[in-house]
Amino acid sequence: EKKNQPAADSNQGSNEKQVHVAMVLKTLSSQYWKLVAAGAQDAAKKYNVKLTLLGPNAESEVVQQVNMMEDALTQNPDVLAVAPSQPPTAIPVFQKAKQKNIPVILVDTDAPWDDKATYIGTANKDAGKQGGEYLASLLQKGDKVALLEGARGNTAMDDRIKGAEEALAAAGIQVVAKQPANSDRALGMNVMQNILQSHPDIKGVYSANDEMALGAIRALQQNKKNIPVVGTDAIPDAVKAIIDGSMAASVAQKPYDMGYLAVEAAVKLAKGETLPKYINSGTELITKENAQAKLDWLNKTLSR
Amino acid sequence: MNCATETVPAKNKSLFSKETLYNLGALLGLVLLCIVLSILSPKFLTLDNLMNIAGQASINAIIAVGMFLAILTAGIDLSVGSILALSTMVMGVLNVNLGLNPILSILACLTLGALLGLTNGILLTRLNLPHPFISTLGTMNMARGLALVITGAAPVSGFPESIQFLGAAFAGPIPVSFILVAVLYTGMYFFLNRTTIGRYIYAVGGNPEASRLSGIDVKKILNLVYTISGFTAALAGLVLVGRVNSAYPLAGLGYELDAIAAVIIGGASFFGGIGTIGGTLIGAILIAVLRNGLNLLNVSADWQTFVIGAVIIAAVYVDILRQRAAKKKALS
Amino acid sequence: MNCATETVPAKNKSLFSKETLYNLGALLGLVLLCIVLSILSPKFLTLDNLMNIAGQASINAIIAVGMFLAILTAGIDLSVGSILALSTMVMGVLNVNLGLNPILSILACLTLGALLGLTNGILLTRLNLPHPFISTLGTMNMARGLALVITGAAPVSGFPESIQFLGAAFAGPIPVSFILVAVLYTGMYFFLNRTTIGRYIYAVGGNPEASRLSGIDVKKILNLVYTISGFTAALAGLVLVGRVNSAYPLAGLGYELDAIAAVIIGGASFFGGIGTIGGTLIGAILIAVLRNGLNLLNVSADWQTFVIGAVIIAAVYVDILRQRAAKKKALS
Amino acid sequence: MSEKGPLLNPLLKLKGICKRFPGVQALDNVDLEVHTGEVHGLLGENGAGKSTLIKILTGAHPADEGEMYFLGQKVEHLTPKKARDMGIACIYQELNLVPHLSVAENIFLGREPCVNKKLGLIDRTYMHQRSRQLLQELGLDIDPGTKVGNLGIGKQQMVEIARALSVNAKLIIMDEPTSSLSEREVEELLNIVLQLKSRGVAVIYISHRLEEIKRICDRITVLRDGQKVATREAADVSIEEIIRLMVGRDLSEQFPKIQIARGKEALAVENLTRRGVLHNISFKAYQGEVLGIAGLVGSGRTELVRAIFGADPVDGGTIRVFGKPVTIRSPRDAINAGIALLTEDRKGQGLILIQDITFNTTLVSLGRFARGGILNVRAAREATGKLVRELKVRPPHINQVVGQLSGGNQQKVVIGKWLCSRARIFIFDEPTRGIDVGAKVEVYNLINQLVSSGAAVIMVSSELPEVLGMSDRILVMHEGRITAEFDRSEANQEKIMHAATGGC
Ligand SMILES: Nc1ncnc2c1ncn2[C@@H]1O[C@H](COP(=O)(O)OP(=O)(O)OP(=O)(O)O)[C@@H](O)[C@H]1O
Ligand SMILES: Nc1ncnc2c1ncn2[C@@H]1O[C@H](COP(=O)(O)OP(=O)(O)OP(=O)(O)O)[C@@H](O)[C@H]1O
Ligand SMILES: O[C@@H]1[C@H](O)[C@H](O)CO[C@H]1O
Ligand SMILES: [Mg+2]
Ligand SMILES: [Mg+2]
Repeated sequence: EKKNQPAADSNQGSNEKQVHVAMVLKTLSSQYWKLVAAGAQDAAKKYNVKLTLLGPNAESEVVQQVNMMEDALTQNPDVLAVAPSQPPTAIPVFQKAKQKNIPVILVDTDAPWDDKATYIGTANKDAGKQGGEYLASLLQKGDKVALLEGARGNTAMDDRIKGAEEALAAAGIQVVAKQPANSDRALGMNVMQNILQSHPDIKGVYSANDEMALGAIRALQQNKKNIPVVGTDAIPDAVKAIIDGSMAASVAQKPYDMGYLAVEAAVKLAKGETLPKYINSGTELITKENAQAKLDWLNKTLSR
Repeated sequence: MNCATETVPAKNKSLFSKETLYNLGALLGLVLLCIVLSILSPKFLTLDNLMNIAGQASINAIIAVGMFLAILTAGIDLSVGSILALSTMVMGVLNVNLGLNPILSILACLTLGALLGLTNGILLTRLNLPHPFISTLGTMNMARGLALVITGAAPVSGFPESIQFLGAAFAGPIPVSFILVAVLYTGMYFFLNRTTIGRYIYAVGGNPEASRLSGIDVKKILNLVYTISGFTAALAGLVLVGRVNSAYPLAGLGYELDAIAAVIIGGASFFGGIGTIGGTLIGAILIAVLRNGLNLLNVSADWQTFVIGAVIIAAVYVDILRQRAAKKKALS
Repeated sequence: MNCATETVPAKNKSLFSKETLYNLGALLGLVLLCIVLSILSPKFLTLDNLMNIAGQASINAIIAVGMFLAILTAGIDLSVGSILALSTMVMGVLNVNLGLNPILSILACLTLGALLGLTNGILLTRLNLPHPFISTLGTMNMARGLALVITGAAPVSGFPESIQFLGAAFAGPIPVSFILVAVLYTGMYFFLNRTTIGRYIYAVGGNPEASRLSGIDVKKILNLVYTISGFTAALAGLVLVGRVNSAYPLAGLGYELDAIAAVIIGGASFFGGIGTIGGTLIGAILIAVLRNGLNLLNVSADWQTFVIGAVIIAAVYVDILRQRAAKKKALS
Repeated sequence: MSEKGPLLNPLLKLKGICKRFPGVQALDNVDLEVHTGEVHGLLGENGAGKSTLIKILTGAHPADEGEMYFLGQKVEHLTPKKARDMGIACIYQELNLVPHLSVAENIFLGREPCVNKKLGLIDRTYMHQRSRQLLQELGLDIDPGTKVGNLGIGKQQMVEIARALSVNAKLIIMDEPTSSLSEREVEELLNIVLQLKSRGVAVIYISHRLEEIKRICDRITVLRDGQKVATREAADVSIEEIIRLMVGRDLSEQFPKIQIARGKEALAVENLTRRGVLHNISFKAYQGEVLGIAGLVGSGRTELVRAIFGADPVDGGTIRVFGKPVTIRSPRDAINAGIALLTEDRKGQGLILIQDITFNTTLVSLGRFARGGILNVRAAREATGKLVRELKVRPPHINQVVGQLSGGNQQKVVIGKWLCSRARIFIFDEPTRGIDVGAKVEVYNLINQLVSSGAAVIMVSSELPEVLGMSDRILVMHEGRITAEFDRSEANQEKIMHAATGGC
């Protein structure tokens, strides 16, 4: 997991003045974001960085997030790292940061701002492609599938859906239904139940995040339908589902690495180094083969 | 006098239609909606789909029972969604993580829900907070916070059959959750209309001061009302856990609005004392039917939001028109 | 008769402390909170941070003006968040996508907001929907749906200085948005206490029937109230757009709760007729201070949710205690 | 009066007015003529249609049929505003004030004086001056800034009156204005009515107090079951005749007092104290006795009975019921001790207006109609049916919504509620407020039944004739103290008034 840490820096960090990194995420109230936080905290320990972690209680709290960035800036950190819920809304604060000469790192979700120090995260469209391709590989040309979107305006998830659509189209697979389930399990189940009414003949499902995928799987099981469901994020419950065979696969992002790399990058910036505009934290397709290993690692990382 | 006596039967009727037949208005709206949908989508009237609706309506329907009581006493309970989340999360931790026996875990879940409800009641009756809106807004946040804290936002899953039963099992084609709804509402109907406590709840809603001066312990009644509301929220939580075989800390987010909508569409008044439990059930079903129908018609999510708003207003308006008509009839 | 006169002043006093000093209660809560925070965090009392709070409070404070009027007339407006979203999205499309002149775009935004508010009023006064809760719940969904539809959920950004002014500009250290708040509240205070229409709003809230019999056009007043509420929502939208230099369809989600909380913490009553605009402002500031403080203290998000709930209750409870004390004093 | 009255054409003319409410023909083809400078009495039993007629000619309710002429002009699509602008002012039967607004604001509600009409800037100083003036004309010294909600019901009524006077109206309607006033205030009001008359203002005066009617009215019109029975010159009709017209039959005597041997002590109050309101109040009430409590508005009578009943907290004092000391902290305690309180404000404190008669009559004693908390609805309905017949509630439907009953019938329902509970000590606060003569006698007979069945009755009343007519013993209160006690034989108006004013 952490193979891509440059060992060189590790011993130096300590003897300089402590670097202060303020990190504002979309929310801290979900496992995905706890993993980002965990990565950041580990890196902070390693490089003796003062880390301020903030995030509203839901990804929909856009202005709350903006307020948190402001509140973070009042503490004059050396670097600001942000995962913007609505990318454009963050830019005015980024400008403020720039005036204060505080470099800005984007995490998990990119924003249209040229002065960013770097964006560290998944190439969401590719992630969607990856999921779509795998789903296609399990189906025949002409089969019908359904897509589950995230909450409206969640650009990261929208990109994944786009990617998946392309991959599926390329494989000659038909998308007959596309509904958002707002990353909510219960809603995912309802939506899938209803989709099954109008399209009893679907052969597969791709979901932009695992919560919805797991809900969809309940609806399928209830209808005694055993068709492949591919999700995104590989959260523990999803990985368990992959192990017990009820879920086909999940495109894992690497939230832990995002957090870790972000702090690492912050330390470099503090030293005046410059960074590439985009650092791909990479993805990993989780299937039956590698699921157990992933689960063990997740449990280890999340259990503290 | 004779002009009065002649029309007496008419009066009783018009009177009833105002009081007990309130729900008929919502019913009318529901029927209209169903007709439209069954014309637009052949899938709508299939047994299979109707059972889906039954299942999907049940969670909101169960929460709406408590919400109805709160609104009947001129109050409100914003904390239902959070209570649902916290009590199911606790059950999850007890049962899945700590291996507590399922039945005990279920009891813990329901008891916790009731206690959280009682807390709302006490904040209202002992601290005399001005309106339950404020106290339940407070507990709404507190309970949500705790639900997130206890597992650090991690969902809990892998519940035994026994716990999933209410939400996942079927009796023939009928979801057990809907049978639960039927039982719950029948019981409530009886409780509200045939028991002293039920009457007292209506009385307190209609005029708290007069109730107090008639010897009713208003505070006790209000505590009871909010305790029930917390209990039904937890009960709905059990169903949700059964449906998705997991408890998660953000469960029930925003459910209060759906429940309130069900109660109001069902003809209850925010000023207390008026409304019927039957109307609330119809309101809950109407909302579920609407969501289901729009999905069947594959209406884009954005337009769905719009249509739901429009139908909520339409459904209530139909009721107004019906009442006007009833009045006219009573007069002529 | 002098027997009677003696009692009047005494009553009078206790009365004042009950009516106009209502907000003092919230004020007390606010002061306590500030003291605690400035002890816990050195950053809190810095000019820089106080100005942050001023900016962060402004959006909710502006929305709360309309919400206060709605609640003052024993109503509510759930649609403020959606109105904010729709009117700013329309402005965005007009200005950014279609290149309409900024001033006209702003006017369009505010007019649309007012019209949407008027719609709420008309639903209430002409269709006679039972309670604004239901009509505004409907428009809340309808407006949100439209806000999503017009750009297919895409946000709009890149507004000119002139449009960003209200939300982004500063007068010295003071955010323009807060100056706007100051002006708005002063104007409202004057309007509500010194003009006939203002008093009619209180009258309609206190006793609609008596108002009607006194020749007040109750429906006109209610239409006005909801129009203002729509207008202030759109105005808050302008500030939000300025703050984040973009309009997005999910903007304002759940803002109604914050606004209602501000109004109730400020001492208004859900049953209408009681409350002061000053109290509402204090309520809005209190909420902003709380959120800001918790961020400065780096409280974990999950616990923040919990604490916010607890403080909302505490703030109101402090007021209750103060009133009790005041009453005791008035009696002895 | 008689020579000018009918000759010149009337100020107000109603022709064939009909109004129907669901199930009730409230008004059935009613004609009415009122002349300038005339005080026109409008009488009728509870539910006869008086208030409905009033509401029609102030535009509060639309009429179903009929025509209205004012100053010879046909009036159509009348609204409250229009009526007021034409010069019609009204004091409605149920208070129509905004509790959270000040006295001055209530007096001028809807027609505030402005310093700047366009901006609608209120001229507060003028408003307060004028209000103080108006109130003083009524012999009241209330600060115009006081919130109306903090005034006792009596003072609120006076504010209503001040409001009606403040419009220089051609026609002033008073629907039972004196029902919640004390003797003194009634005097003030009657004088004012006569002043108005001399100024050529017409007054429609509704009251169930016939001696008032006889004193001030020039002509009277009597309604029965929504129909006009007669219009007469007041001078030409005796009270007995008026009663016959109203009730449709003869009424034996107004105060059918019966004498019963005083039984043993039922209620003993000692040193009851409530800071600022009640001071060391001590008295006893006995079985078979009617104990009257007289006093001016604000003298603390209501506060006293509320305190006894556990409705308000007390700061000291002890209470014995049938010799046993009891601690009463809540109305429930009082009810369990066998005490019943009929509050003076029946709408606000006595009834659940949106519920039906059965619901209200059985509320206190619901336990009696239930086994293990489960209601026997049939039993409740039968008991209510019996009460409704005994009390002659009109219309006699046990599932009638109480809010739609006329004032008097509402009071009968409240009485029914307490008859249903098995109380032994009945405290009536203004028991006949707003009740017609016929019904009053019924209430008095009920009181007689109660005492002869061994119950004790305490009757707070602002109607001295009633107190004198029905009480065996009379307590007089002034500023929260009992200032005198009279036996039936020794009591009279003068003595009571003197004690009630505490000599001031
Ligand atoms: N809003 C209403 N809805 C239905 N019925 C009503 C309504 N208002 C009055 N009524 C009925 O109309 C009839 C006349 O009522 P009204 O109040 O005019 O009587 P009243 O003569 O004023 O009696 P009281 O002397 O008790 O005031 C009564 O039977 C009453 O029940
Ligand atoms: N709800 C209330 N709030 C404030 N003051 C009140 C209230 N009710 C009564 N008062 C005041 O308390 C004093 C005693 O009122 P109370 O009603 O006991 O007098 P009363 O002798 O019963 O006369 P009446 O009941 O006819 O007004 C009066 O000054 C009255 O104005
Ligand atoms: O962008 C984030 C993450 O990528 C993860 O999918 C959780 O939800 C989305 O909003
Ligand atoms: Mg009347
Ligand atoms: Mg009294």
